[in-house]
Amino acid sequence: MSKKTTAEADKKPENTATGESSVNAPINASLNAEGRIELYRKMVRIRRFEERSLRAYQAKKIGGFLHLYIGQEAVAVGCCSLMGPDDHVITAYRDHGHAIAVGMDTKPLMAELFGKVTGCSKGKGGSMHYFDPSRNYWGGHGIVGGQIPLGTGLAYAIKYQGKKGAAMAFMGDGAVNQGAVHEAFNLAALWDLPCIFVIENNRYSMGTSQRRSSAGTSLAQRAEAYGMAWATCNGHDVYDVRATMDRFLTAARENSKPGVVEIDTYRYRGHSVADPDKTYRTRDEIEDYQRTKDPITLFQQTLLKEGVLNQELIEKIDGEARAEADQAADFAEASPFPTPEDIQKDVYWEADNPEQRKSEGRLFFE
Amino acid sequence: MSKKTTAEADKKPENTATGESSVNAPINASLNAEGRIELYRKMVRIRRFEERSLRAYQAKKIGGFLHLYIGQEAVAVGCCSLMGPDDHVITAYRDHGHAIAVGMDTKPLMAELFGKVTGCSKGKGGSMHYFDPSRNYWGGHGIVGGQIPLGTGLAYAIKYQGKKGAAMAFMGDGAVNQGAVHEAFNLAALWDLPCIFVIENNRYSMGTSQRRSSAGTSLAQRAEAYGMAWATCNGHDVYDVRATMDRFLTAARENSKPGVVEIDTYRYRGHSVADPDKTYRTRDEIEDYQRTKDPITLFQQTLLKEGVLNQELIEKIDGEARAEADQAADFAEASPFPTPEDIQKDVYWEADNPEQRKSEGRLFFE
Amino acid sequence: MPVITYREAVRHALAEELERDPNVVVMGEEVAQFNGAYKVTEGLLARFGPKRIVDTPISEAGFIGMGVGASMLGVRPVMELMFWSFYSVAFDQILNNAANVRYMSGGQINVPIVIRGPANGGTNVGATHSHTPENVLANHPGVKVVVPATPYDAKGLLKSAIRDNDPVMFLENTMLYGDKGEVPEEEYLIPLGKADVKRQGTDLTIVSYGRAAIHSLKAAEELQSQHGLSVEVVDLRSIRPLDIDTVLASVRRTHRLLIVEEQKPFCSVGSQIAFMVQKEAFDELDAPINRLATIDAPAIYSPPVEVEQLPNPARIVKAALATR
Amino acid sequence: MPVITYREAVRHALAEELERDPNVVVMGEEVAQFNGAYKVTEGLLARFGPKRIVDTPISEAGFIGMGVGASMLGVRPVMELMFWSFYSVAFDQILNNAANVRYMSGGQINVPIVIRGPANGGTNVGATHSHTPENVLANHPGVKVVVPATPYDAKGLLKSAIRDNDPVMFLENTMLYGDKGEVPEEEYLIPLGKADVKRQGTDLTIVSYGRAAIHSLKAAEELQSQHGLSVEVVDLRSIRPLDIDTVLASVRRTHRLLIVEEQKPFCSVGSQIAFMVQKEAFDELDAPINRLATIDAPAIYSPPVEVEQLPNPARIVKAALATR
Ligand SMILES: Cc1ncc(C[n+]2csc(CCOP(=O)(O)OP(=O)(O)O)c2C)c(N)n1
Ligand SMILES: Cc1ncc(C[n+]2csc(CCOP(=O)(O)OP(=O)(O)O)c2C)c(N)n1
Ligand SMILES: [Mg+2]
Ligand SMILES: [Mg+2]
Repeated sequence: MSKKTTAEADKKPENTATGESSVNAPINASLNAEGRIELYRKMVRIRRFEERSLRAYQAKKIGGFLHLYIGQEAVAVGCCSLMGPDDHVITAYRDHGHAIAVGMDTKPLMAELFGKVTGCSKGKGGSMHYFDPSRNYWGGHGIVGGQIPLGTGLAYAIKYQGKKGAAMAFMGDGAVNQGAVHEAFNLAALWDLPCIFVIENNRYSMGTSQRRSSAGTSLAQRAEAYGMAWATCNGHDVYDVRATMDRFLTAARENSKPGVVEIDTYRYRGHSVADPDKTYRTRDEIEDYQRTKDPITLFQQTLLKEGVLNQELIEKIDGEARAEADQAADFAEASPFPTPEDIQKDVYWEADNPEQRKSEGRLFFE
Repeated sequence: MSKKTTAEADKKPENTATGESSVNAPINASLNAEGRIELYRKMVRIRRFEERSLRAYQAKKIGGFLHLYIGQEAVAVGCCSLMGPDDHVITAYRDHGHAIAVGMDTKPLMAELFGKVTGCSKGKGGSMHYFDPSRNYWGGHGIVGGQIPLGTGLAYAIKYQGKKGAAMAFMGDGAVNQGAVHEAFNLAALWDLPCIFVIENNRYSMGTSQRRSSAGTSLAQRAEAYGMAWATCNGHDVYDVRATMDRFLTAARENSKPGVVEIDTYRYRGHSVADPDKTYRTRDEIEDYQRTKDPITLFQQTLLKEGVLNQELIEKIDGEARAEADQAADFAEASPFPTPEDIQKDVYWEADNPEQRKSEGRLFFE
Repeated sequence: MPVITYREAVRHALAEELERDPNVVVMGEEVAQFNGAYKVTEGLLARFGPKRIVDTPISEAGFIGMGVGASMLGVRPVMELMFWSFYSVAFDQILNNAANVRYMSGGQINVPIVIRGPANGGTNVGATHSHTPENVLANHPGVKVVVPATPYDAKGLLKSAIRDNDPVMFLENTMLYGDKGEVPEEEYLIPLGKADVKRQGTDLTIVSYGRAAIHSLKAAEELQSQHGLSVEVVDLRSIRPLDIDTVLASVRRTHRLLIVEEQKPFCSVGSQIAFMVQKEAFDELDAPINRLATIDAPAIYSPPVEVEQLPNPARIVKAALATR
Repeated sequence: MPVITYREAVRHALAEELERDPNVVVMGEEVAQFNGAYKVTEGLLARFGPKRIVDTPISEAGFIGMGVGASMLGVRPVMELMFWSFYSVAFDQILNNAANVRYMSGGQINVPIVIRGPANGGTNVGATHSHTPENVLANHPGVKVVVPATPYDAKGLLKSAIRDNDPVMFLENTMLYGDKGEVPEEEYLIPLGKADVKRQGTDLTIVSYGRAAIHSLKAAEELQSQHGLSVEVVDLRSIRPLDIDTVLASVRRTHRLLIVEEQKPFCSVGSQIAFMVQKEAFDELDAPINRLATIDAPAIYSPPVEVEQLPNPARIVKAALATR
């Protein structure tokens, strides 16, 4: 619950606030029991989905990379729980959590991992490239930092169209050193675009700690160079994520103000399933996080204390989440693969809509 | 002489110091008369060279772009006057001033503009792409911001080879919004590379004022995000440029510390000779700068006051500079163009050194 | 019919589409207040205001990526690259994001963006400013690539490009901006992917596009008058989609093919055309397909030598005569 | 002769050159402490220390540009791109700076840098991670481009690349890292620009490189055993410089040519080879030159379908039989 806030006048990093106050932030105080349980349930569903996907990966049902979000659930769930109809989300390749958090069904998500035509990207994107524009979820992007200008463009469109919305553009701690990120920071600040750049600081970019990749002491503080507001918050505490993000979302929606929020979090698994996870951190460090900072355990304790949860409900939610994950895997397993004929679909709008095609000539080549 | 200094502890922009002290900075105080006159002479030589090149351009002797440095002379001369044997320079396309400042002969410089084989790049680079590695001058680069990683690499090599030197990487105020610049900032700060990033803030990138292109209030202050030292200085005052840069060069050479120095300056001419210069600033503004802040006039007055210059010497220096520029133009005019056969030279080291070639097969295609 | 410049033709296309569709936004460095580095957008700010005509900082990756993102939500950005050469810093946004997002989303997202600007040599600006990336762009499925040679084509193709729901890369030419041609008053569209036989002939087909097509037409005149050679000139106009049928039909008439292009030769558009023609009309060819490209080296600055590095009428005549 | 993997072959080349020349530095994301994303650089940090083996932040434009700058002063950086796909964010530094600096300086500056990493599909990582940019790179005069297919070639070519005074783009393949082959104990170099006839045959020439060459060898076996077709397989190994003479010599023997490549077809390396062969050996060809490339779309994720999108032995057999 370390928290560093910022106002126009106060831009030095601080580690002072305890964050206990986030429980009482209006955005949290106003939540009814079902709302609180829903936050908890989403986190559990994400975790069970990912654990199931890991087993499927180990069973060779899934190809390519699998970047698990386990440990970071409170970030996506906290942020996306605040979304209104004109709020939009974009993220990097570690994108399963956000997909579930915005409300995507887990069946097409699992099917996508299996490379099936019933997947959320028809088996074309894979784990790194989930999409659901109908839920304002614009991916799932593989090039580190490459999604950040796109997110800025979502904000540009929101403003251009006169909507009261905001774009949340998620990235990792390693991504802040990509040039495109800085260009986007400058654009958003220069033009007051309603974009919130969310840095999910899980302390490592693959095997590289923040200290070895990023000069300076704070990542969010880079916002100052552009005169943007910034804050850090505790990503193990879904209330704190919500309290902090709510302030920024409000500033974005109401006054079209951009901001940078750095959320401290941690991933328990290797960078991807392929990461042997032996060279850059200790087992102790991981276990310490799991023991003392697990976002699901912590929130479970909070809700137990609040009297919102009880043991029975906890088990029910967990059982349902496990069953849902299994059903997703069954669905994925039972679904067909795309065919080679599908390879050249979804490339050009015009090729997919031949009756509306206006151009002529060959679009594809051998 | 507005000056904003920085130390590790003090990173807020300040507009306090008057800079009068720069006269007395040891690096200036220790200059003898000839040293001072040499600074003056270099500035005059740059200006006359460029005025002459402008006439040649108008006479259609020069193709492409011609980005004149007139008004900014104190920056290149001040910075480059501090160079020791292991200091290196790289800059953008507005590169004539730096070339003369590092000591390049004006004949090959003018010949390069004329596209002649006697040019400093054999007529291959043109105005934007001057080079002279023998004088530690690594160009002359056309892509805005693209030279900055290269400059960081010069610093990397200096450090790798254990030399006590520094790289100065020059850029304009518009260039700071290029991603590659930020990536280079982070690398230099992270690894303590002896690189000084010099922002020549002439207030406009083409027709765009700093306010319209760069969020935040200070360009140099962007260094803070990376924990780098920074300062601004008065680019109309060659002493101030030297005093400020000397501190940074010393920190770079002695402690391998990078830094960002923003130098306030102004260009009198359009962005390039092709710029009609009518949409973004007033004649008044230009004339005001010429009247009150011309770096040559100001330094002339200083040296007159110091008793180092007198009217006769001023005229002599000016006459010599004009004659030199004319001779350079004559030399350029008299020199031959490259031939079409030269087009494919200087592409590959191996093709130019066939007796040492180790690879086989075709290197060029039709 | 009114005679206007290529520059005006592009400007008129922009203005008409800005007028027609409120989602169209023109964006780029110096396009608004400065009236465009090459004055293509002159007057648009005054007419359409700062919401529609937007100056950007020098951040091509940032603002092009931003345009791609905005286009996903239905804005239709027409982005100016001051030179196409500067795509070098925006490559990822163009060729990973604009080109791939539709595919990776299984067809859920459209990216109706146009990226336009000049892509050519001949202005003595050296190796960093003289790229002709149509081959590199068109190599990437997901984008369309258009290279107009005349005012008429520029206007009709740009209007189609702006209405297109796929990302279109529109490559103009600073050396052509001042060229004049007839352009009708009334609205017209030219479909992408339709080649134009700009000159008919029987002895040799020259396939070309962009300024090289203009040079080819000049060369064809000389080949006719000086050498009695009847040359057909096919202007591709669009690289992807590609109207290979018009090329093949011409080759079936002339049985000889010379490709003329302002590209570096290795893996150029011409090499692709050559592959396709020999594959699909092998027996029609009476001679090897010949190609005239830019001399293979970075762009030289020296003005008189750059002329020789590029295709020009004299070089084309020589190459045509050598296409035995 | 010892049998080692492609991965080890690359590593040995790096280690030997690090040992030989103190100016050689290995740099990239996760190359040091993590031992390399694909373990190519495993053990190098322990052996050579952090001055020679350097982990970088995720800033490809920054660190590759830095390497180019350092190389101008005589450092010899060997930069790892974790995937060649990430050249998309470093394009300007590679193809404006590394490729052009020598030229624009009139030959005063050398850029002895190597940029290496895997460039391939087949690992189900989708459109953003599956680029094969050898055509785009080789289109730019000033750089050299090498694509080794075997452990032996990878080692000998990488050692040559590191000693080369021009910038060399070295494209490996994650699907080959585990492949084994004989590699001599004693030092050897393979010159860039020398193709290798990996299989002799009389009926058809397959020109290929990289993993597609390995597939072509498999296909050739099947074509021999199942169809009685004697196929010669020429592995280019180097795209620029290009050993077109070996290709032409083979075509002069077989009179039929199939090009197999893991590229998107439009303006691929294969199109360039096709152009050159038809130009220089027109009368030797008994059939049109055929080409088998990756099916023209962004890389699909779906594992079993990606196999079909890429060249594979079955597709090659079919294409060979169709090269009538
Ligand atoms: C431009 C680019 N460079 C490198 C990579 C390879 N890569 C994928 S994820 C990653 C680490 C990113 O770390 P971070 O931003 O902290 O996100 P996290 O994985 O921790 O969520 C790297 C280096 C990439 N995908 N894109
Ligand atoms: C990547 C890139 N984008 C755009 C340009 C075109 N351009 C050349 S100079 C310039 C303005 C640069 O301004 P600044 O950095 O302030 O330098 P100054 O010209 O004032 O010296 C622009 C936009 C370019 N050369 N490179
Ligand atoms: Mg991370
Ligand atoms: Mg400027």
